[in-house]
Amino acid sequence: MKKIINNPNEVVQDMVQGLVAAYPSKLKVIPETLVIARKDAPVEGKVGLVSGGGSGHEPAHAGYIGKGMLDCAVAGEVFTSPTPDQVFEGIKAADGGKGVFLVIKNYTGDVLNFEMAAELAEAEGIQVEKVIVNDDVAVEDSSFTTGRRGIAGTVLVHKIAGAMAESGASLQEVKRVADKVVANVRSMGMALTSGTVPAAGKPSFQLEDNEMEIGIGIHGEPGIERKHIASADEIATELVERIFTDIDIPKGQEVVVMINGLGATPEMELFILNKKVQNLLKDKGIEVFQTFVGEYMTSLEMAGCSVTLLKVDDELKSLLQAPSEAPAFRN
Amino acid sequence: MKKIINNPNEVVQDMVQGLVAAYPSKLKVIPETLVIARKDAPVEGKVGLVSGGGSGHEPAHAGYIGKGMLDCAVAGEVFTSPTPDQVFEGIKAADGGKGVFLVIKNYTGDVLNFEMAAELAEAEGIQVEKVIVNDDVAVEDSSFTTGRRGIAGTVLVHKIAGAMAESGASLQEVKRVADKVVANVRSMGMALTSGTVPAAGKPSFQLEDNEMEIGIGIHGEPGIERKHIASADEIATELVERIFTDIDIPKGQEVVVMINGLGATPEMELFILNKKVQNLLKDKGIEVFQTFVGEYMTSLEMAGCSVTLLKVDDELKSLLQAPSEAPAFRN
Amino acid sequence: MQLNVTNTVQWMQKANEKMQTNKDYLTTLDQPIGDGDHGINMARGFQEVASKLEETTYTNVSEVFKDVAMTLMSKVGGASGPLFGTAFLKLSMKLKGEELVDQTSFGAALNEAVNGLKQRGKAEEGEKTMVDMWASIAHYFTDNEHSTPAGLMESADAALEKIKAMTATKGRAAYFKEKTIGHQDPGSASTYFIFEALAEVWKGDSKA
Amino acid sequence: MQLNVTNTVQWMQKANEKMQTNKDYLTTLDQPIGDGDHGINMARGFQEVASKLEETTYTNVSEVFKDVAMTLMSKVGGASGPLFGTAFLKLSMKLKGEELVDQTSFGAALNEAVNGLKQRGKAEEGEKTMVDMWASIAHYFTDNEHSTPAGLMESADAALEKIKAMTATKGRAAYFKEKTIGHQDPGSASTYFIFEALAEVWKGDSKA
Ligand SMILES: Nc1ncnc2c1ncn2[C@@H]1O[C@H](COP(=O)(O)OP(=O)(O)O)[C@@H](O)[C@H]1O
Ligand SMILES: Nc1ncnc2c1ncn2[C@@H]1O[C@H](COP(=O)(O)OP(=O)(O)O)[C@@H](O)[C@H]1O
Ligand SMILES: [Mg+2]
Ligand SMILES: [Mg+2]
Ligand SMILES: [Mg+2]
Ligand SMILES: [Mg+2]
Repeated sequence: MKKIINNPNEVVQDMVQGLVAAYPSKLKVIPETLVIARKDAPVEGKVGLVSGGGSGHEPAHAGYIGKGMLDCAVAGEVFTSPTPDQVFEGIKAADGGKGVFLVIKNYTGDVLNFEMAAELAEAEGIQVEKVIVNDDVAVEDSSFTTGRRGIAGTVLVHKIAGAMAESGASLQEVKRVADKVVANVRSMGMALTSGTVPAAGKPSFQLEDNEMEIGIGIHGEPGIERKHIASADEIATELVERIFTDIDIPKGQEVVVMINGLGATPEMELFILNKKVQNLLKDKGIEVFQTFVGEYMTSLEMAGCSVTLLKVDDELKSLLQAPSEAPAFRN
Repeated sequence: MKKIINNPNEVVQDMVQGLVAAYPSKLKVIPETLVIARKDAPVEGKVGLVSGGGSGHEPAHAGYIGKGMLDCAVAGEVFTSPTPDQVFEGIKAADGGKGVFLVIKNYTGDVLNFEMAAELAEAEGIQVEKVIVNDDVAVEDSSFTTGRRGIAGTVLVHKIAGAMAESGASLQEVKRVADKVVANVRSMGMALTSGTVPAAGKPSFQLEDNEMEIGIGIHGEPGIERKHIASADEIATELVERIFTDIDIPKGQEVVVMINGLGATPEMELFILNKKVQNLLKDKGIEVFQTFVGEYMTSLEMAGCSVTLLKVDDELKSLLQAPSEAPAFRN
Repeated sequence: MQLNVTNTVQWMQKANEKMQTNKDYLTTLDQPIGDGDHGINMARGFQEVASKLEETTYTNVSEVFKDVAMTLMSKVGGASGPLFGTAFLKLSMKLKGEELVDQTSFGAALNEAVNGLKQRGKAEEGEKTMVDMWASIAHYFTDNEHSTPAGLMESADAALEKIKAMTATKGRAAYFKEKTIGHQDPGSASTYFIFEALAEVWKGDSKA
Repeated sequence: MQLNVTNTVQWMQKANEKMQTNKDYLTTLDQPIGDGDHGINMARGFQEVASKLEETTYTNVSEVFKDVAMTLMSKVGGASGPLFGTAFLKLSMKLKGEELVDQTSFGAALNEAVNGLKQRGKAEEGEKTMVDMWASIAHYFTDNEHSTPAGLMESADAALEKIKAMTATKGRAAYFKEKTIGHQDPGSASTYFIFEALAEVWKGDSKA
């Protein structure tokens, strides 16, 4: 394992301190927690937005804190959901009296811990609502199983729900648009190499030199198929077609595109992929409203990428374009 | 070599097209070139700012195009300076009648090609000035040799010269502030692994599993010392101390800090490094005006980082904080 | 069997030792069909449990389990944190007020723990999760009139074999579907170590 | 020796073949003491030269070198693009108006090329760059009354050995300082291949 770290068991603490030290005028850490909050949190009279999850997905989640996006992000250990008490601290720090909205990615651990935190908060009289993001079409959405995972689409939920909350909307209104995003966003990823959890010290899985895996999750969860590495155009086609199999995107529909790097993949490759994605969408008669290319939801130093498509209407478009001051999402 | 690409010899063309397709309202490509320009270039009555160099450093250089930063970026082949005719196209595309300013990193290839382009432009009556960025303290600054290299500090030159140009300043004024940045900016990098040039197909160099190299360049140029991998705190200390050996930064001086990832290093590690860098500066009585943490000047999928310090005065501070609409540098 | 404050604390300390010893093993189990953090999570959590019990004086078993529950809940994270937390919280609640815990009470408390796990995890038996191991342990104490350390381990070993052959349909392992067959469920393995610790303390404790 | 349009074009086509064959070799030379692109750069540039010469009809040698220069300048990039471009441009300028190029003219033109290189690259002889190889070639043609293909190669081989032993103080290799001793300079090696191509064409050409 080659990493720029100190003690592998203290990477999250070190990171949180280094993060707040980078943006001291924008962020603060809630003392004795791994909860990072807007410097001015709680914002009175605004619905508080709380997200979080395991660490190792940077800039998710703390990079999305700022006016127009999140109020708090709760950082768990690497790839491990934060605990209910920590999430509860985040809820309290975000609570400006108008209720708190939780953005949860659909993993058993995240759901359990955030739900328990919500119960603790409600017991203290804080109104809590939530959305469970499940954009990853690599996983079957069956009621008998855990269901689709939450991946890069989560960032668009942060943005849109955040803009809604910033506008002074009610908790129900925030939930309504968050649900709308979740209903309309789908993603699909692929990996060329695995990342290494610092405390584990070795790669989470191994791919051969000529192998890739389609449909991988952001914690190294397996995908649909492990196969011979293909060209960027073929990869783009496979990821986009998988999304179209899952969700109906009619001709003329406007979409937002996110080409997300998983950690080690250079931006050059993301742009090469984007070229083909845009051409595929054009061929299908889909209108691209806005494109995001970069590292939004990573998996440590995994090489690979994901493609996210979000169907947008006028409301989502205007919320998407509302200002954001989060370090990792400026527009 | 595991990469998301099509033909290894066409990665730059593919990338340029994918980049402009991502930001069609902000960027355009000058037909039949690898020159990317602001959608509204040339901006009448504004000094045009042109940068560029080999590809593989994304988001440098095209990511810094936008109101408040560059007018054009010229993309060479991977790690290979663009040719004079291409740079000349960039100069023409940026020329709004008030002269064109070139930001050149100090590599023989870049200097030669940009200087020949400047001669071509001057022959056509376009006024050209330039700055040669040489912030990398890993290299001795001797008049008998090639001198220090230009690395991540270049991004701060783009920002500050760009803000000056946007304010309507003259070519000489733009040159003055660019020279001021170059005189006050120093960087030092280190690597854990090498990147792979697509057309070469194999890593540029090999480091053992327990080795790192201090003082590495952004094209895999060698550093000062290859040694056993150290902790983040030790790495931070070595990089910062090397900078302090090269440039005098008195107690009470305000600086801008840039913690730059070289490609494969997760943001988590950059923040861990930043924690120590901030503490070291505090111990020295240096005031940090602003910190940037992220991937600003990469080297394909190299794992590693660089630290940049820029001594700022009131003029540089206000230019730094002026708005920028470049995709890769928002403030 | 009989649980009192002393041997319950011993049990938990022994469980911690096992988590530290088997940290890498549990992580290895979690790599092919999970995300490779289970050993790290459990070792971190039980280390904290051990410290907490070390520095606290207890007057009954229920209180011990309550602290175990709260510590696991706040230190483990992931799926297993709230689940183990819930299980021990249910033990604590069911055993409230009991001076000495006998086999009948313990069996009843384990049944409560299993119910709590099922509810929290929205899981049933047979889904290849820690529910299966907890359920088999509960069955052992409720179905056998005279429980013994050796009997407990025999039944736990058998459960481990059965679980290994299952297909996961809950938790992160569910993404691997049929590929989980033949792989051990990490949460069941850590549960096994917890009860192996009980068996060892119980065997060495004349009063138990 | 005597250069005319036909054998000059043949020379350049042969040089292209050598760049393609030695692409990986040149890149390998550029990896330990550079950035590993020299073979890629030269192969790309000479491929374009070959296409350009293929599709154009020339009336004199100077014009051929001019197109070679402009093509290398606009297709190679890096340090070597403007440098080879400059060298061939100087050959073209010096040979302007000459129908047939004899050894004396060619030697004088090579001297101009060396001066152009030195000026462009701000380099002197002995700095382990292509200047050293070009200078040694120029010396060969100016210092020997009767140049022969074999003699040219003998002197080029000797130059290669000398350059290999030098310490680089210009270009990207200068960062490696003393570590460059014993490594071949990629730009000198590609220059060698260019003149090896000349020697081969010359040997096979009764009129040359
Ligand atoms: N829905 C569930 N119900 C019961 N147990 C579960 C459930 N999901 C996961 N588990 C248990 O949790 C274990 C995984 O724990 P751990 O690796 O610490 O968490 P995570 O999966 O979040 O990384 C699994 O081996 C399984 O025994
Ligand atoms: N200042 C210079 N003067 C003359 N030749 C130089 C100079 N700098 C570099 N070279 C030549 O250029 C070669 C490197 O070319 P190339 O690898 O294509 O460019 P780059 O170094 O930009 O990657 C060197 O081997 C050397 O012969
Ligand atoms: Mg986990
Ligand atoms: Mg180069
Ligand atoms: Mg796990
Ligand atoms: Mg080179």
